[in-house]
Amino acid sequence: MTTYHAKRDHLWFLRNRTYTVFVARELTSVFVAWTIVYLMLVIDAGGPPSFAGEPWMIAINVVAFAATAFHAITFLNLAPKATVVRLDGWRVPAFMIQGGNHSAWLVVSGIVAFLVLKGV
Amino acid sequence: MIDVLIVGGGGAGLRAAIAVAECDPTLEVAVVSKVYPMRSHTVSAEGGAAGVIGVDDTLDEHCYDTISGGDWLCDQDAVEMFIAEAPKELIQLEHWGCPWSREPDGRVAVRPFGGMKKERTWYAADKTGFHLLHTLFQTTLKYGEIKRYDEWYVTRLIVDDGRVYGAVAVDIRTGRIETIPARSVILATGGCGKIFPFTTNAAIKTGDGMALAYRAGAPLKDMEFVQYHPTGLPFTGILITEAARAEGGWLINKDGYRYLQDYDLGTPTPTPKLRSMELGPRDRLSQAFVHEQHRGRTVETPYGPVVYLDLRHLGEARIDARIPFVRELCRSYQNLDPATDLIPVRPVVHYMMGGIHTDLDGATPIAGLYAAGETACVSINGANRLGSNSLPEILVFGRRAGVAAAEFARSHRQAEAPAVQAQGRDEERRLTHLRGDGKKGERIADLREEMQHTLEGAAGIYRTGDVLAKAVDSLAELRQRASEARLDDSSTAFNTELLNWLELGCMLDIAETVVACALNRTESRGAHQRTDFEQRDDAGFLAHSLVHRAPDGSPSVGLLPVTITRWPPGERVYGR
Amino acid sequence: MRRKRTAEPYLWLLFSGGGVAAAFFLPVLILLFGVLVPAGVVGRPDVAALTENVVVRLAIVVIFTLCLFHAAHRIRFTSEELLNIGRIDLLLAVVCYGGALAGGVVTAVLLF
Amino acid sequence: MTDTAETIRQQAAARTIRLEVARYRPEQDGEPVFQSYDVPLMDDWAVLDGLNYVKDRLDGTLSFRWSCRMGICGSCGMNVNGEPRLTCGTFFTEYGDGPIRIEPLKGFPVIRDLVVDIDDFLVKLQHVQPWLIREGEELPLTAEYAQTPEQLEAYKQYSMCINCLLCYSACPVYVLDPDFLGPAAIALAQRYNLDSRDQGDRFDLLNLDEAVWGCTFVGECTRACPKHVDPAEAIQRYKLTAAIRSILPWSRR
Repeated sequence: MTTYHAKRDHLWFLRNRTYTVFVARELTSVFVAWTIVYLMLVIDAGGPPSFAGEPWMIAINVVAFAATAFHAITFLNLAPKATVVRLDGWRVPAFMIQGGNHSAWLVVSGIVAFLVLKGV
Repeated sequence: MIDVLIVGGGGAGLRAAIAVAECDPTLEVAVVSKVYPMRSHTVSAEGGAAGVIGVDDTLDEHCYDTISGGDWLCDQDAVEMFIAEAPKELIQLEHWGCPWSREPDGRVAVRPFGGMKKERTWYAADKTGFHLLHTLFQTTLKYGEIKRYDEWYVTRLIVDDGRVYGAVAVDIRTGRIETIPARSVILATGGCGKIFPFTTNAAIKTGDGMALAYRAGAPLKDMEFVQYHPTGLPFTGILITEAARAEGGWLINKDGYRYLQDYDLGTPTPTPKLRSMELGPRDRLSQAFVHEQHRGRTVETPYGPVVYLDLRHLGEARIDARIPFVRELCRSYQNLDPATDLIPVRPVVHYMMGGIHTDLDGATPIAGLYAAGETACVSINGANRLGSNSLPEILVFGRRAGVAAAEFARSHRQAEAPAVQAQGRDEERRLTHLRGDGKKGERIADLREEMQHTLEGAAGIYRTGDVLAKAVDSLAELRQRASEARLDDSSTAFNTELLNWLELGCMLDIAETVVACALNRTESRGAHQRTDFEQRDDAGFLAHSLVHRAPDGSPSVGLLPVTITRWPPGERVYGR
Repeated sequence: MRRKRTAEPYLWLLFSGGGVAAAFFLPVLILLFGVLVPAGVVGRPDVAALTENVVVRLAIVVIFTLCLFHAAHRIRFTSEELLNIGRIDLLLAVVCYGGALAGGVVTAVLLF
Repeated sequence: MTDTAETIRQQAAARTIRLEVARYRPEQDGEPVFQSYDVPLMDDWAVLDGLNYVKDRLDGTLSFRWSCRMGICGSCGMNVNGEPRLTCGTFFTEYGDGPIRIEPLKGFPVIRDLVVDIDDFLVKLQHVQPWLIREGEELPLTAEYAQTPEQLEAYKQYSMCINCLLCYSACPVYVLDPDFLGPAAIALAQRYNLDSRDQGDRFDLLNLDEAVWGCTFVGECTRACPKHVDPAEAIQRYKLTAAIRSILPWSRR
């Protein structure tokens, strides 16, 4: 039987919005890695390194902030997929689990910010 | 050499395949189906499957409901056997994983159904057929010995000296024509609703198995009994399950009046009452619709007159819990929500009570040839099938046919008959010649549509002698024109045009038998209503119609007495 | 389909843990140390004082390592999907997870 | 198709919509080409009705699969304007004046026109052992296994799969790597894993690089699923199960 096999579509991730969001979500990992590297430099220098105040450096870190925040939102939204919570047979809807995750994120961020800034 | 060749991969075919595999794992069993098995039309069954399990229910009551529902045309020995085996088969399905709906304590739940005196219809929400078919199909995957020919189309049975020796089939994907020698053959190809223009039946239901058997010399039985389901969506013909009425839905006419009370079906009650009003049998409900139409109390739409099915009072929660598919279908295909809107419905061709004449084991008069399911007529459905009897039917008779065919294959081990290869070559020549033969006659679709309208006009809910007689001539003429039909596609790969043409040929043969049997039966019984013979005539017609194919290709109708055991013919009483 | 032992479940757990750690900690940390402090919006915190406690230092090593595993996992799969380089999966895996592990070690060295 | 001939004749002349249909005839085409057909733009027509109009009145050589036209047989999945859809439930009204581009499902070899080869899925389905596995003696055929509505609810969603394969077509992982077990097969494995009556163990079948671990959680399978099966969820849930099983080998399911 002769069949036709479609050629590989190199731009598949541009074909619909879900794919594009997916790739954007995965590429946040580059900024996660960058953020860790940058924070290592912060530890090494005992604070933001000397070049941190350069405008281009701040620009990169603004992007890194946006990317890690996007990571946080998407990652915490996906959590209810792997964990189905049932209370007395009733399945806790995804939005409640997601809401809980996002609240926890805000609380943790607040605590971290407080600890970091309390001596300033 | 295949031991048991099963034609058709729906509920009956798959049940038969498992039965063969369980009987004797050394037997070669194969399922040939023109679609992947899980596409078969069993998948569309919605409401449920009847089987006696309630403590207040008895086999005899189910028998009585079935026999009176069938207007005493059922063979009562078959009905008794069927009803005794049905619960076992439904439990067997449960053991194979069918997700039956449940009571809070974990037992299988049952619901009421049309024409049934007790609640005995097992259901998996309102996708019972879907779950049943997928459970069966997935269970067959456990049996490595079940060989499948997916998307192969059987065009001819090989029969020599009163015995079947296999079949010839086309591999639709490649166009390859192959002779499949077999010791026994089970036909399980379903019904032929597509001979009518407006039907709940899927496109694939073109009566192929009935035509194969009929052409091979086996008689068809009770072909005039065509069931109209009272509630189909206009335009698409999509079925709105009887479960919608069993859960409490009302049928109302254009004045909002529950019109069934005018047709000796009882008096309206707010909650459903068994064997009454909306839970009357399908033939009587469909006939009541025609009378409403004549009285001008139906609503005109571009797709014909309709009445309404009212589910609004059930509320969203109950609809979602018990009949979610009804809501899904209405929203997707009719752009309305049954929780807030009336559903327009009209009677729609749904089921063939008739089919290939078989005994209780599915055996046809041709040795080694068996049939089961809608394509067969045992007969347990008589002149009108009760809703939720067809799913247990495919299971009970699928299994029985499988066991019998396996036994036949084991006891007939001689070598292949010389006729096999010769007949196979004949068929191969015929089909090869057909493919894109360049004929420029009429389009297949036009011929098909003309056949469908002829059938609707002559063999609809009400029939009359003159129109039927004219239809005999029209169909004979159509058969001639169809042989000259236009075939443009000369491709061997997935040539659906050739397939459609072969299916049209099957449908025309079957259509002729329907009309011939309807013309011959000069009485009114169940789904067969003659305006020129309005009474049931037990003296003349307490008998099955048996139709053979005459040498010139025309149908020749005879009668065969009905088997009566314990329930003498009586009056059909509903709602009183 | 081959049946064989796979390291994926362990890697996935590290990836998931890292995803949670990154989600909870990184946005606020990069905002503070990468943007607000260098831009002078808030004062300069004393990082040495903050990491004085050994528990904090251990937590940082764990969080950083997990975050790097998370990034390594996604970079491995995404580069395979975008660049069609699935056939060098093993090499990619070694580079990505090896990098993550190295990062964890460097963090520990810096802190202890 | 139903009794619509008269209605069509009345309205057909009025408005039409263009269908751009991928044609592939292995005997003559090296690769698919598009062919355009103008069909009546009827308000209540689905894309499948348009294709049937082509088949019945314009061009008998067009091949496609369809059967129940009520969204349950799973035959008529195609790519409609780039999205995998059941054509029986995808209506013209969604596309304004058109044109509508109809292609075979992505990710599968094309046999002819809009017909794709799905045998690969059937092999994968069998691989996950989609049947009820019991240990020990069977109950006699007089009693059912008890299962409460809550226990039914735990797997029901995954039992709704109609094998239409829109999810495979939507899955970039499957399209790029046909070895991936794929969304529907894993969802159906979970359908049995989560069934209180099942005593099987599909860990060795699912805990594979090409099975659940192949999924990178794009999530498009769930969006494409016409029956709300949510295969992405099924896969993520099994990832968690498999991960816990791997670190705590004595835990079950």
